Amino acid sequence: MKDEAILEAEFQARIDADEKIEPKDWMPERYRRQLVRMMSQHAHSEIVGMLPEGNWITRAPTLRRKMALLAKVQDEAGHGLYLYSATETLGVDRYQLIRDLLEGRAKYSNIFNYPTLTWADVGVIGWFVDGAAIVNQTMLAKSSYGPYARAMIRICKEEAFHKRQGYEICVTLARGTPEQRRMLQDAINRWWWPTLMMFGPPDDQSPNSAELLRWKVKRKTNDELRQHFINITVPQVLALGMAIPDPELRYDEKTGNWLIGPIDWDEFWRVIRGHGPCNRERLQARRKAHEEGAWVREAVQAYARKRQQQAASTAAEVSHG
Amino acid sequence: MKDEAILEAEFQARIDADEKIEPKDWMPERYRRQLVRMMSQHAHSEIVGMLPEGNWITRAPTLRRKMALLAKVQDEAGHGLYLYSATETLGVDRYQLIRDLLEGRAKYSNIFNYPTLTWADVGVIGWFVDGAAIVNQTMLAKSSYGPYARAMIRICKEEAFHKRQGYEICVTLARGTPEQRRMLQDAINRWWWPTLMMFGPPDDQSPNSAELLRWKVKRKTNDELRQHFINITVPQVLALGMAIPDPELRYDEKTGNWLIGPIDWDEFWRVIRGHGPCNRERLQARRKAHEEGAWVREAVQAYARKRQQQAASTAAEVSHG
Amino acid sequence: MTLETLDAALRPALFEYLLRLGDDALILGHRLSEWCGHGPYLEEDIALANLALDCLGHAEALLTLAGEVEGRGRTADDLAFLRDAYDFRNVQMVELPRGDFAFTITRQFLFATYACLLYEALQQSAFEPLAGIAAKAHKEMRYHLRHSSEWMRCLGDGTDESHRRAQTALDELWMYTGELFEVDDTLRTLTEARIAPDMAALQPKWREQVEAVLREATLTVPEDPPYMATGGRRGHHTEHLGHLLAEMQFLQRAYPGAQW
Amino acid sequence: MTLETLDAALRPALFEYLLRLGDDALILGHRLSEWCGHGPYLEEDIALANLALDCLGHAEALLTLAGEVEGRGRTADDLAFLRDAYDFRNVQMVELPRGDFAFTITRQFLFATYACLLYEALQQSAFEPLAGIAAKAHKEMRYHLRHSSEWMRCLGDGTDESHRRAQTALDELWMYTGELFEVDDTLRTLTEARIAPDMAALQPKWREQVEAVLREATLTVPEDPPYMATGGRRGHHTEHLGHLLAEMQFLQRAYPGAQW
Repeated sequence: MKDEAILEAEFQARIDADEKIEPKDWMPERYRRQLVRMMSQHAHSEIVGMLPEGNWITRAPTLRRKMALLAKVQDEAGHGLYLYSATETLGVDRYQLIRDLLEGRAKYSNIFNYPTLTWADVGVIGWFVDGAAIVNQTMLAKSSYGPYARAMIRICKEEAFHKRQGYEICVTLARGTPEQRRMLQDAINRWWWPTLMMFGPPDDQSPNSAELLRWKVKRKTNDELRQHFINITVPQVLALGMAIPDPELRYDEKTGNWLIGPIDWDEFWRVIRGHGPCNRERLQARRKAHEEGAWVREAVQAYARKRQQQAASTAAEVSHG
Repeated sequence: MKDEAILEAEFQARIDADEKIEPKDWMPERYRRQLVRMMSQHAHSEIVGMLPEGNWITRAPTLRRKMALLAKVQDEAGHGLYLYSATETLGVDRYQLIRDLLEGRAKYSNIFNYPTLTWADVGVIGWFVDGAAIVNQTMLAKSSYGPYARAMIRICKEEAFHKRQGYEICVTLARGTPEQRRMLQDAINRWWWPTLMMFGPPDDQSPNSAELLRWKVKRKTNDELRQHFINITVPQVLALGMAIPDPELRYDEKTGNWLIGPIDWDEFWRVIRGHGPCNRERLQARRKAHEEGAWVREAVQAYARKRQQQAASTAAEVSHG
Repeated sequence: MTLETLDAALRPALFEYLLRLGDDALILGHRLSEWCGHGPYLEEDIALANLALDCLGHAEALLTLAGEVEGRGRTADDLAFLRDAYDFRNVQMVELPRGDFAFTITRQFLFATYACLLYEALQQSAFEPLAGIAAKAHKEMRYHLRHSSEWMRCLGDGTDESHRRAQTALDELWMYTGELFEVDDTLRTLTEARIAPDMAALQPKWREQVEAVLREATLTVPEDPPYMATGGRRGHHTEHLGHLLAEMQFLQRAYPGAQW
Repeated sequence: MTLETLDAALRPALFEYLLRLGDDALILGHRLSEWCGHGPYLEEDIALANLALDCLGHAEALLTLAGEVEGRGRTADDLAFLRDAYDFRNVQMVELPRGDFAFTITRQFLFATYACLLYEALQQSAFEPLAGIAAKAHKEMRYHLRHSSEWMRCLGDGTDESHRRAQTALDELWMYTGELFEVDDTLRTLTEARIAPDMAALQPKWREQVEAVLREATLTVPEDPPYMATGGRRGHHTEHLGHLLAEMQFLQRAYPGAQW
């Protein structure tokens, strides 16, 4: 076995040459662990993310919106499945990952620890949250780990469609009755700051950033991605005649950036540590579905075993027949 | 011990002299069983009867209606409690009666096996069903068995109040919008015939009637009570500009009775045998409440035992102290 | 026969019939959508969402057509979100709460077997727009039938627990199957006009297919009860529909006239 | 100070405050009413209905007064049945689903201890109509407190199962207790005008009474979490309130303008 340091140097050289690392290739243990962390968190986020939007499927105001929202939440389940399989390429088992989530050991994106209080929330989640996810995933699509990059490319396409649907809901509300405009502004006020937190802590406090950049798992820093999202979204909000809930927001001619007031990082770390409005309820809902489905999963296994035994015995008969 | 026949003759003499039979008095075993059957069925009807009206407490259209309906359903629980205790004077245990109900052995009034589909049903139940109950209970208030008669007198007062509330809801609907009038007519159409069945099978097919009349447990026959109810209610319905769902309904000048078309006794016997729209759901709801309350009842007993033990030990300390 | 050449005398009966098919699909789709995010495992969560989307798609097509036949300018959304319970025409089976997974699957199986036969026959409907909808719906319902039949065998012949739950669901749902094949004046009129199939003729096939799968699933076919639930086709439902509509219709009721 | 002599500048804050008290009573009363017919045994079914009736009575009085203070002709029913979730001002604790009996009792206990202290203090409110309501409400809340305190001792010191359920309910509800004593501009304005009591002064008494009963009940007082639920007083609720209102408000929403 080659010396660890040499292996690491060769690995870094492949990264610097923009090569994709594939499941069977050698990789530093830390590289594997970082990717398992990121990819499983991403998968968990897709699954838990089904709940806040799922809360409005039964109250969607038209048949078209009902079907579009149901299809969107279904897509998220698909993304979760896809990401769990991609994570399994790193030698971890999907059910172990899900157990970590259900037993509170694994993290998922903070944004889903906030409640969806009105139909406007469904629009703003599509517009802001999927918008932020796209900014993140477009970058991750160039990630050095092959399976993750490919997963991002596919998921990004569907997220773009989801974002357009969400934005379109918000345009309809903005052009609607005074109550609908008020409902939209209230949702923007509640989702703006938590969405900015989705990009993670500022660069100077981001524990993983340096290493992830070096290994080209990430190609841009949290603050760069955040700024990119802000620059896209602020003009869209103003174009709808809506306000951004940030008195210190201003446009910087020189850099072409929209500059924002301070982010409340205390709230960020508090919610991450499990003390947001819906942390307990999200996990309870996932656990309930898992526990109430146990007898179904057992039946599937028992039935499959019976089918195999029958197939084996008929095969035996045929061969002895 | 006096000879059975003499006891029975003395008993019949007391009945003929309009005396009240009290719990400690001698009574034929059949008299006791008939009363246990009637009184426990009446108690069960009050308890199961909470469910159809209870279905609308969370959707009552105004605060006053919500409070009035909640208070009414609460009264029915009170009637149930009162009747269970009255039945216990005949030497049966309340929990055994309830077990009989939950395990499908005991009967309750058929009318509660029909669903409450609209708010108008709440009004019509107060008006028709409580109205029929009052006609029945006014007669039972003169029943030969003391505890049952006294229970009827008290319950009758509250039922009269409930009937007025129900009728008042219907008057409001009758004077309301076209949809409200339509809602009321739809409810009258569904509840008219089942209410007439509340008085029991026609006299020529009523197994218990003769004996109950001889023992003055009942003072009038099923058909007499039914006709009395019809004569009161038909004019009220017509006065609201509503129709009775009976093409053969006509007024008989000579007798002053409103004559009705044939009652569908097949439906009556079918629902009694457990095959009405809500038979299964009513019992399931009662069983669910009972089972989910088991741990509460156990806690109450355990806590009471601990209090007694503590009281006993402190008493012991005091006396040895 | 198209919308234009439709005999005016048939419009009321046809409007009623399209409400029946449309409301069945709408309410069943709504109950199925309640599973989204709460399924026994991810793959089944996705499958149930597919079933719900198919149903809601049928509902939109059928209710749109119903509005056109009625001719009073009502859209599918008006019909879905602005009628009260007693104007709905779905069979009671589809409005029952979703219960556990066995209840939902058993309902799917009993209903999909019926819907497959119905839409297959409706492909030959004399009313062309309906025949068009039926052609697409039949393809989708065949998948629904395969999915739920496979699950019935799995639950029935899986573990003691899954067998018990499936049998309980079957016993509870059986009283709601009769309504699927009720024949009344509305249906007779449309059968004579060759717009709707003869339901009485479909019932034996339905029974045969259901019993075949139940046998493979080692489940017992319940006795036909003396009282088969009825009334849904005439606006008399269970106590569950009102609560479902209160949730489903809230936004259109609370913000009348708003566009969404 | 009466309605007539009320300083106009105080009206907005007073209207907000009356909505807070009225909505707390309305939503809690609604959740309690859901137990009717489903209690662990008859006597408790009746007791819970009494608690619900008291709350709904307070709600009607407080929301009527709120409408009068607002001066736009809104009745208690208009406020209860025609506002959407983000116009409601109740604390989040009261809107949570009723859960099991232990959850309902623990919520009653935590809320009644607060409401007893609040209404006791409000009897001295400078705004006479409010003081009048408080006098009656305080008497009733004293019974609520006795009822739920006795139950906490029984559940806490009953069986292992009842202890476990009570402790779980306490742990889940504790993050919702902070909001009861939040102080914001609205409250400061009214406290200065001697209309509302100083909530900060009531919290220690609340804590003391709660801990005393929990000790007798052999239950553990949970740690104060870093995040106490908040937002209800500003219209930011949990996902549960919208579903509750969809059911509660259906008839007034579906038949606008009708009299009931």
